[in-house]
Amino acid sequence: MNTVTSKIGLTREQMAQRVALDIPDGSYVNLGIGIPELVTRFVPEGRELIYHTENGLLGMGPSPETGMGDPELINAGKRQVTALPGAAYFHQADSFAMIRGGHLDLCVLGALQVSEKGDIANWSTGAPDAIPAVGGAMDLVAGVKSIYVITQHCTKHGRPKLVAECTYPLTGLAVIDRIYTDLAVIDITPRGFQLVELSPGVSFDYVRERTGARLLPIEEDQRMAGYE
Amino acid sequence: MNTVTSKIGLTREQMAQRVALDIPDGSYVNLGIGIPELVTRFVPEGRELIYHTENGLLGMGPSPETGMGDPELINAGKRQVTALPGAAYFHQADSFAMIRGGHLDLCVLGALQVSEKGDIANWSTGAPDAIPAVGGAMDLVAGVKSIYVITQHCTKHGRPKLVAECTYPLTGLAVIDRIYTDLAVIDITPRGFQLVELSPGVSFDYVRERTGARLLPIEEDQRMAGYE
Amino acid sequence: MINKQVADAAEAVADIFDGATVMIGGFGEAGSPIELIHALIDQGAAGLTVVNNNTGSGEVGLAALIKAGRVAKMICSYPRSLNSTVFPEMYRSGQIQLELVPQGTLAERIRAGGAGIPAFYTPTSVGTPLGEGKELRRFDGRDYVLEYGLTADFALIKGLAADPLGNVIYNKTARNFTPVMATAATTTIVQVTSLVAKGELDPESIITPGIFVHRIVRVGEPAYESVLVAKGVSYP
Amino acid sequence: MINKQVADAAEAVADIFDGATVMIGGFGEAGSPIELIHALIDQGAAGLTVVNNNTGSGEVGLAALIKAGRVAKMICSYPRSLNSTVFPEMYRSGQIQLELVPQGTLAERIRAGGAGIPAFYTPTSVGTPLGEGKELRRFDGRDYVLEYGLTADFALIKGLAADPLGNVIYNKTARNFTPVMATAATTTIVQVTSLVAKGELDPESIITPGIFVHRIVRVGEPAYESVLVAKGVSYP
Repeated sequence: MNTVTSKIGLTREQMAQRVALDIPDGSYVNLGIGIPELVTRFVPEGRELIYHTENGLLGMGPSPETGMGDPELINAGKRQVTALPGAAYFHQADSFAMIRGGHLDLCVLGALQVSEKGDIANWSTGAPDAIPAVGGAMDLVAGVKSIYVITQHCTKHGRPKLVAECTYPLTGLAVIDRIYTDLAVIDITPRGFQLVELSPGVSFDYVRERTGARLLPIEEDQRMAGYE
Repeated sequence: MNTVTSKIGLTREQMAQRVALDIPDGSYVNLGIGIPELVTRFVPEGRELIYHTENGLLGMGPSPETGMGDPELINAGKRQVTALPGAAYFHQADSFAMIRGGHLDLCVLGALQVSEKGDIANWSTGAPDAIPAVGGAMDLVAGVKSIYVITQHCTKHGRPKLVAECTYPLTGLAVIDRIYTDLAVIDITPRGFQLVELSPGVSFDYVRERTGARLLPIEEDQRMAGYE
Repeated sequence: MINKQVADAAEAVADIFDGATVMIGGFGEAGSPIELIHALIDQGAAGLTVVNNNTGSGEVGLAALIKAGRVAKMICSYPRSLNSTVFPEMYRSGQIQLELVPQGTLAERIRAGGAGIPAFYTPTSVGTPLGEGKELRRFDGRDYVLEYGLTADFALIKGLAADPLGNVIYNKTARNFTPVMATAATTTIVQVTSLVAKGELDPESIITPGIFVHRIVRVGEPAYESVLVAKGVSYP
Repeated sequence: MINKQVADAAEAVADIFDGATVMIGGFGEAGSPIELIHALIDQGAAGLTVVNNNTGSGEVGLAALIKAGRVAKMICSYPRSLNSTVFPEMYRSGQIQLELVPQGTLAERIRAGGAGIPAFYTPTSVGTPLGEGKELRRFDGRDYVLEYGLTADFALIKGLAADPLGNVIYNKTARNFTPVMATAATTTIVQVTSLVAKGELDPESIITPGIFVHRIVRVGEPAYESVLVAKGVSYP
């Protein structure tokens, strides 16, 4: 990867904006830590999404103003948040009953790897010295109705994150529905990775070369819409 | 049974009073429908018991004054009750988690039959035309720490209710700790029915003749105390 | 803006289909959504499997639904009550099926259904006729039976108050089975005495978070079974 | 009259024994009963198995208990946090064991432990390293793993307010694991900011009914991990 390629494709904010476009009004949504958290900034006007944080709050709002927070009102990433009007608190077993029982519409997660079967690895690189830590990731991918991944198409070292088989320890088997990267939007289908949309200025071949498994082309040419 | 025998032994109220004597201060108690409900009237002064009703209330109080009740504040027998200061409402799954998880100290139930192994039958006579209805009885006997039975020693037809083997459909296996009848207090022990106490004016032989399995005598003579 | 209120009970139950499984909240008359049940009678769906602790009383509410011949099967713990004659008669004459489930097992099966737990073990009913034929397993020296999660197509429930998001609070022991049923149905329909604005319910005290509620109907003065029965009302 | 209040944290934790399993409420610093944990450090019990979602931060609270060498094993879902160095170092050097459990499975195992459910099936972790070696079973075409209920000898928890009966309410997301832990321990010890008279808590809004609480200690101005860590405090 050279410095030129780093300018191709969407920024983190644009990726979050692209995901936000696809979330229907009234959805109950859980956002992972990192790029997924940016999604809240780009929800189109007129849509109301309700955010769930698995540590026990439905109706999570943005970070509090400095000095106005409560150390006991935090999100799953342990950052201070707020509760919007209409919010509800509940305990951890109820929160994961909500997740496991299929009541949340959408979870947007980061990933280390996603396989063409929809397997995801996002909790451990399996490094011998790593402290294993999983949190709620395995419950979320097992329980939420739709799972979207938002991730750079390749690692910092230029290796594909979309692969034939995950080599990192799995978070869940055949659970991912769609992947949003800086380069493309890709669905998981019974036939594997299906390109849905290319980012502006990105070619099919460019994405295919950076994808670690077969990538099925879009049936007809399709332009992105909805952001600059 | 002739009319004379019906005057031997305790009344329903005295039976309830006898049970009440044995319940320690601070106990969490679930009382079945019928004679068990009378126990609340005889709790010795200075003791505080907390009553659980499995339809979702801890801290149940007595019936409301006429016209002061709420049709949605009822007990498991579907009669209107009150909630005492310090009461808490909860849903049915939480209520039975409390029961099944062994958090209640004592349940006092009526019975059709109790076996010398501590099996109880109290939900069905197995009559072909009966509408089967079990409610929470099986959960209570399976979950509450101690189960006391309060019952007439014999049926209306003079047949023993304390038996070698229950012939009616069971509510639970080996779950009963103690039986309070009009004639005696009897423990379930690994050796079977162990007489603990005779009601005033009742002889060991009198009870033994009316018990459908071996009844072990009291080690030493023992007089009842605590009620007139 | 999310607003789950619908015009009336008729609209709320319009899509309940023949053969649906319907959970109905309430323990006796406490928490019984009588107006929703009556709307379901008017609507006409039949061959229903109904989950409720009881079978209603008199000829109103659940008992009226059963009497109208709409219920193929009851899943319940205590199908007898004071003034309960409809179910016993139809059961004896073979017009309705019964799956009898201990009350705590029923509550836990519904909770499991809503929580994505397909099955669990419980000590309740071991060694009894209701445990017969069930898979037994021993943990730590004690026997347990395997029980399965229970879900429904619809839940009809009654609350004290709701906001437009579907957050609900209940009245005293009317809470009973309702919060777990709300979690276990594909479509949960609540009738409430009061509708309040978003933000008016204390987030610490909400019993059913809005995510579990799909339709809200305001029934400002709900009827009570015992009152209707005392008046000799028979629905419809 | 029932009154579960004890004099202080030292008295509340006095009988925690070597080798005990101790559930400690909290998710990060929200709901962490720091004063009870510090009393436990002072008390000296060792060889503990501790259940908490995390492993604490800095060298206060849970991290300080671990640093003092009192914890033989952690059962948790996320043993890393901001400013969490104690556990990682001791884990790498083999001084402490770890049972890593997905967060929802951990919560459900604790609930099951408190609810008399010895085991249940969950889809979480199927096909992953955390599902390896677990009993698999298929229901309705999907695979699930068998997970076991989890109980403890003691639970140390933090509430916002309690009455003398042990009814407890919580503050916002400090609720997290606490209500289920309260149900799963033989002895549940709660520290609360406020003690109120019996009858002052709304019976509709009590989160932990008193039956689950055995000892109450008032800690009027509880410390927060982040504040102590920022000050560079190291306990003891």
